[in-house]
Amino acid sequence: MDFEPTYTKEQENFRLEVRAWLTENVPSGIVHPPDPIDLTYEQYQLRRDLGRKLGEKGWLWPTAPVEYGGGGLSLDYSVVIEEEIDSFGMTLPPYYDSGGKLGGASILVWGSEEQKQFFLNKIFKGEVRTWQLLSEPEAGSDLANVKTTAIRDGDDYVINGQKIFVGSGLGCDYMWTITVTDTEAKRHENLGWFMIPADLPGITIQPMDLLISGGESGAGSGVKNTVFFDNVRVPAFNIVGGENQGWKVATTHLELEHGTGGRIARNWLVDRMFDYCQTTQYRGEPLAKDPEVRSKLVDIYIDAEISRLFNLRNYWMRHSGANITYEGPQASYYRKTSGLRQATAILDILGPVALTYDPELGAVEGHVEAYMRSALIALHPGGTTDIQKVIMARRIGIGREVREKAGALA
Amino acid sequence: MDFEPTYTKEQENFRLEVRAWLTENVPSGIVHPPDPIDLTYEQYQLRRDLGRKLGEKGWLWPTAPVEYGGGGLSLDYSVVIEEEIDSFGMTLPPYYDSGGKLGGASILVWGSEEQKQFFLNKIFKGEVRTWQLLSEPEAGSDLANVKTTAIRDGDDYVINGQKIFVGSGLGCDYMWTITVTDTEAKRHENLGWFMIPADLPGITIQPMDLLISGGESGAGSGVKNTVFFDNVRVPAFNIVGGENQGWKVATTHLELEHGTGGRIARNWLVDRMFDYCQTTQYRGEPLAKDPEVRSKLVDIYIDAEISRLFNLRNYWMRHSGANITYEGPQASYYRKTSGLRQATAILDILGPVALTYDPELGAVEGHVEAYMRSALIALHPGGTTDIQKVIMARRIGIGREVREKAGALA
Amino acid sequence: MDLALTPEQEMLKAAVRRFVQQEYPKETLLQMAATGNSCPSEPWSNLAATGWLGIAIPQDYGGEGGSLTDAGVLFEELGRGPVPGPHLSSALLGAFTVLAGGTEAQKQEWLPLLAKGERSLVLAVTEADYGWDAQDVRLVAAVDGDGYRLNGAKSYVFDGVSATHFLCAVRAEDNGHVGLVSVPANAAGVTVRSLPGFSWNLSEVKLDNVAVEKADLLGLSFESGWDAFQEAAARTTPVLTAFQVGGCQAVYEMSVEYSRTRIQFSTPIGRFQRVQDHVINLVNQLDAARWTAYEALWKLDTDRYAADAVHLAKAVGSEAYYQACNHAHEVHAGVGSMTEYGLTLHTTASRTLYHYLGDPRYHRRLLADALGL
Amino acid sequence: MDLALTPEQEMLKAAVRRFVQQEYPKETLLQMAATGNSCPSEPWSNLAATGWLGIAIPQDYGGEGGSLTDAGVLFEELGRGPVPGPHLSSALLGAFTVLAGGTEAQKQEWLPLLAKGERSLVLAVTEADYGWDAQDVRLVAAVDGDGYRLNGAKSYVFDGVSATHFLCAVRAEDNGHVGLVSVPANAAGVTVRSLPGFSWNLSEVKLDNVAVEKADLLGLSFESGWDAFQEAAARTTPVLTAFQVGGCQAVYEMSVEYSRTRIQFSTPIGRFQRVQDHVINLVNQLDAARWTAYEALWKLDTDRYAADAVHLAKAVGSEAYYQACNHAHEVHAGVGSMTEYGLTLHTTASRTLYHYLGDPRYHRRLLADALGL
Repeated sequence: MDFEPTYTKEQENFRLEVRAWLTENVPSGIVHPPDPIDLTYEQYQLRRDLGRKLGEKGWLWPTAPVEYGGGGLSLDYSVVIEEEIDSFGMTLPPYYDSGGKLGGASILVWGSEEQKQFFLNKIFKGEVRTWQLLSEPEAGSDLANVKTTAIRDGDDYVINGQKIFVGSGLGCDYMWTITVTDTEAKRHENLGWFMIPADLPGITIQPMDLLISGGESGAGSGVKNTVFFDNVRVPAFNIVGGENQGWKVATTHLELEHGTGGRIARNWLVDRMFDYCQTTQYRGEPLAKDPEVRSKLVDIYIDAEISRLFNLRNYWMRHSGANITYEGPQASYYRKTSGLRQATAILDILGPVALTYDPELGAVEGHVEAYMRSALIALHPGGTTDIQKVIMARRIGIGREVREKAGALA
Repeated sequence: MDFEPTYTKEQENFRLEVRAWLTENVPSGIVHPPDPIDLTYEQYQLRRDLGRKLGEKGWLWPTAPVEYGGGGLSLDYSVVIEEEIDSFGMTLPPYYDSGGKLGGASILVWGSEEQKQFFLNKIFKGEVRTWQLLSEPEAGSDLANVKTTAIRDGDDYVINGQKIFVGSGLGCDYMWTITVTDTEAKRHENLGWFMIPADLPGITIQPMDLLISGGESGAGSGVKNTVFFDNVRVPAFNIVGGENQGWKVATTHLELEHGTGGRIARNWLVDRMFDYCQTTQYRGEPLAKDPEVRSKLVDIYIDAEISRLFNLRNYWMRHSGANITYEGPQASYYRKTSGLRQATAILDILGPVALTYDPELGAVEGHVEAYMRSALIALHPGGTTDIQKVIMARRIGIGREVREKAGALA
Repeated sequence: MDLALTPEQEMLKAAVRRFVQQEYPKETLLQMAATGNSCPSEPWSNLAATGWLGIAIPQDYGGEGGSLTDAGVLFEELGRGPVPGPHLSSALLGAFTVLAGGTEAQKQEWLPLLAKGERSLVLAVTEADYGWDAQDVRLVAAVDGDGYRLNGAKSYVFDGVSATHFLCAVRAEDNGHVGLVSVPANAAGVTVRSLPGFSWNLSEVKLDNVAVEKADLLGLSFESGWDAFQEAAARTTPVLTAFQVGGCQAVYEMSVEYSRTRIQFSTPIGRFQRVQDHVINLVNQLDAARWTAYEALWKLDTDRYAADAVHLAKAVGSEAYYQACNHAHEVHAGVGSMTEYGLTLHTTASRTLYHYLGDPRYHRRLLADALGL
Repeated sequence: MDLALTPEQEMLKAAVRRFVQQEYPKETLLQMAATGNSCPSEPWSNLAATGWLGIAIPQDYGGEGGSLTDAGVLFEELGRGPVPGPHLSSALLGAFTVLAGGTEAQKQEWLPLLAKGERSLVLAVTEADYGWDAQDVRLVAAVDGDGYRLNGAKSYVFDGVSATHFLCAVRAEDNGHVGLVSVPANAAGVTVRSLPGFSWNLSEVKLDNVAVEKADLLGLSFESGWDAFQEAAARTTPVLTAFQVGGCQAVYEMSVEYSRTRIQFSTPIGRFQRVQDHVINLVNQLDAARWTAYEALWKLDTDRYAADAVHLAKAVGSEAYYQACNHAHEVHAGVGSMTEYGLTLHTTASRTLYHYLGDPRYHRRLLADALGL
């Protein structure tokens, strides 16, 4: 076994190249605020510019196929890039791009050659930012219950309906969305996915008022929106996987959303909490020396380590083509539930200090306060903890007659 | 509100009378061994004698109706008796009598006048010890799935089948058992309850080999048995509630088994653990002074207090005729799950000391070792933790269309 | 033994519930949360007019002279809102402190006004180094002529924004003793700012060379104030836990209702055992908080030894309200995160009340002491 | 990065699994548990004959010279039994201790015999005041001519009954230093008794004026033994957690199988979400134990800093095996409590291994130290 990528001389040189390039190209002032709801337009543009530059070099989607604008790099090279970008406190892409991550992967599996050429290049080169549109008032955990319709009309589809918990702040270029393509057909045989230009007439975006958006990565994606479709005409070219084939496509989409992608990023919050407790004096000694605090920091650390190992395992399984079953939702379930346990431990350690982002009193530049909200709300997006367990049980083979297969991944 | 029985002068005098009587009539050597599997025949006989004496005075079943051999006492008087017997480390009755407790209560509700006269007097006077017989290999959580049959043949029923997890050591006089009385009728309309003399020909009792019997009260009931019925002829007089009326009767039986009876007894294990940790030196200071041990003892205490209050509430609700819904299974669920949490805390506090009843090394005369086993196995008898939650949900009104009613209690 | 409320308490309970539904509907509470302005306000004036604020203040001092259990019934219903203060912080904790340590003149001056809600006297104890022990008090009181000069800051002051006066825990510059001094919120050198974030009515109070007179000191001796606060806190804490019980009750009813009416996979989600388990965990927290709270109130009302019960109640109640909200969010998923739905009002309140008058860690420690461990 | 086993390790895994199924079927394990006699026995002789016991002992000393990960693979499969010792306690911990602190002569004498299972050398460290630190060692070694006289008792000695020799932690009467001395189980004054109860192969070893020679002291100096034990324990601990992983794996497979085949309410119980959740909790424990264990083994095999990983692995592994058995009992309900079913073999083993070489409390404390807290 080997729990670390082993780097060849070439890869080590590559790391130096990446680090040098990032040092040169990551502008100051790009750093992520505690709650991305505060991400400024300028910061967002800096991140998009960086994305385009990474895209040119094939470093934005390192393992994606070259013919569609990806980097075509091997796992170990892509790990180098992710580690280096991570050390700058960022991810790939350096901005919220749910539709690119999940829509791109879905198109790789289910799109036509023309669609791959047309959409994937834009995505993998960082030319566009894409949101995914799934939930509706009547379709939360039950995604197949979506009511938004896309009805064929000549060479177009006409889309009507409402999507909620969509995207982030500051708009997008494309919308990756699931709709009903046949109002008569039965459940799971009536759906279709579309990649929709965000600037089509009839699309309205309205920010939602939430405790926090609760994306899984720390403080989440910032703003979430309600998106209304009012007779939006979309060319038939934009339907991916075909009319009424949407559920098939969804399995790929959901597989990734349910954590099978895996991650190798470190948990910055744990490092920050350790640092805070070691440097903050309480009653004349470092907070971390209090036996109860020590014990709770160990709780936090153990949960973070287990979560890291689950994500590392999934990352390896995905890229080594191992047979994945329950591991995706397991990592997602563990990340969600341990995140809330960690938030509780932090609340016990810090007291109300954890509840404010007041510059004088708040901890870790307000990251802790944002985490108190996001760790709770992050239980739901991308499949609630209950849904993760539903899928785990099916994959383990105790939920149904036949053991469920994982969704296809490219 | 008043969380304690308020005693009149008469009741205080009554307490003195009870205490004096017990001091005189509780023989030495009667004390409960850690695991009742070690209860000797002599100890059992001492307990039966005490039971009969209590029965004569109407103190064995203090609140049961006088006309059927009970004490006919009010709640506050019965509490006095329970508190006093509890202070002698015993319960009412002072021996395992599941069929008396649950069968008796069921007969009070569903028995004919003749049956009440015949059976209840024996039970309430302590003349007989009765076991309940419910589980079968195919009927664990799903009690309605019992396969044991009782087929009418002239003035008798002929019983065939097998019951498991039955009773205790040292035999019984009666068996309170549920059977199929109509092999054709559909589920819940095919059952009947019998009060069966244990000495009828065709009954075989075979001890089971278990980790421990896991009755809910501390170290449980000792031995559990498999009971085989081979063409056992029972007079029709012994069927309670009528042919195919068994499920109706079961609701009363299960209501009590699911904790609605309530309790006022203190948790002796907590007292013993506190005492042990305060008197046992570890590395030169009392074990209880270790910060982690202190914290775990507080965990144990809090769980015990919540369990005490749930049982106290149920005891009051039952005797004040309040409208009981989910409270019974809630107390049972909490008692079971907190019991296992407490066992884990004890294992953390004591280490392997908790795992042996070796006279030189074991803690609290082996009570702790027995508790390590019983706290785990006690999750299942009387309805598993899962079943308790099934019933809670129905009673809360989220499991089904209509909110389920609690079983009838006298 | 009788665990039922008295007929009078049942009537009070029903009256308060009607009042809260009428005066503090969800829209009002959301708007108060958004603006941070809950007092003065019309609903607040109407609440004060009921006389309920003085429920536990002796009749001799203009209160209703009710029991702590009566107060528990009142505040459980206010907790269902959750109705913002300054009620518990002033008319209970403030008044009990004056009652326990104030001079007769101070009682005569303060208690009737606090009972009527015409003044609010909010304890300002904790500072940047959050803690409820005397050793955590650093705010300096320097002797200055016949009075004192106060310099320092009080952080995480609950209901600070709506206070007319503060009762500040101060440390004497000369001998280091700790006492309580009353300071008008509008006194020169006092600045109050609300703390932004996932908190409920928390603020910081800065005192920059604030002049107070000897008469503003609570009680006759400098030290009498702190002991009075300790006694008042012990009596207020289980009423606070009753407020938390009301919060648990509200989110429990929300969750039962939602699980009965929300349809997914063509069935009410309450049919799914996992959803049921969230509700069951919630009701177990609710009932644990309820019975520990009311037993503590009963022990105090009947002058029994209550230290263990009080610490047990707050340790359990804080945990219960916090976890009850988490379970409710599991039941509601995305819908629960929408501000307009109202659940987050409780989620936010539960976080702040988790610590107010001591968090579970603090009370578990004191519980161990009370148990002789 | 490659988290797969090597082809050789896969072959070993398969071979050991076949061996355990053949030599240690449930009936054999139940009977060994009932009698407490697992060694000497025919299955044990056959296990010794495979040479696997010496898997991690250098080839120069008659072992296979495998990696700790190889040992992990072997012991994970033995853990599925769970196969009783003295394997890990002697051929790993005992051998590693001799390897780390023994003289060349002692290595030559002991290691080949331990590798072949012809002797078993079991560490006897803990006493009535259970603890794994040097300060907990009280057994007195008094100088007596050229040797020592040992007086005292060792409690909770794992695999004590099946040991041919003990390596006892002793405290020098004169200077209080702690060292290790080997004592034959049949030496005059040594009495071994098995401890009854909910424990797996735990025994007490009493030493009544037992005479040992200087040569029986491990290493050249009196102190060298204890450091050797520390080093050996660090290398053995993650292999022990791999054994716990095997136990988790076995009860997981039992539980999946039972939930698929047990019919209640006319459906396999695995259809009920609550039963599913027990299985899911179980597999989460299993995988947490698995990956923390193998990462620690990998760090040791590649000479990385491993203290944090080792303590993490044992804290997680002990908790995992303990809880995995609890979850399995929830799935099986009454059936799981029947001895003949076999689940209780694991339940019992999980309790004893929870503490062996340090329980979660102990390793969490050391983890905090390793993390610089």
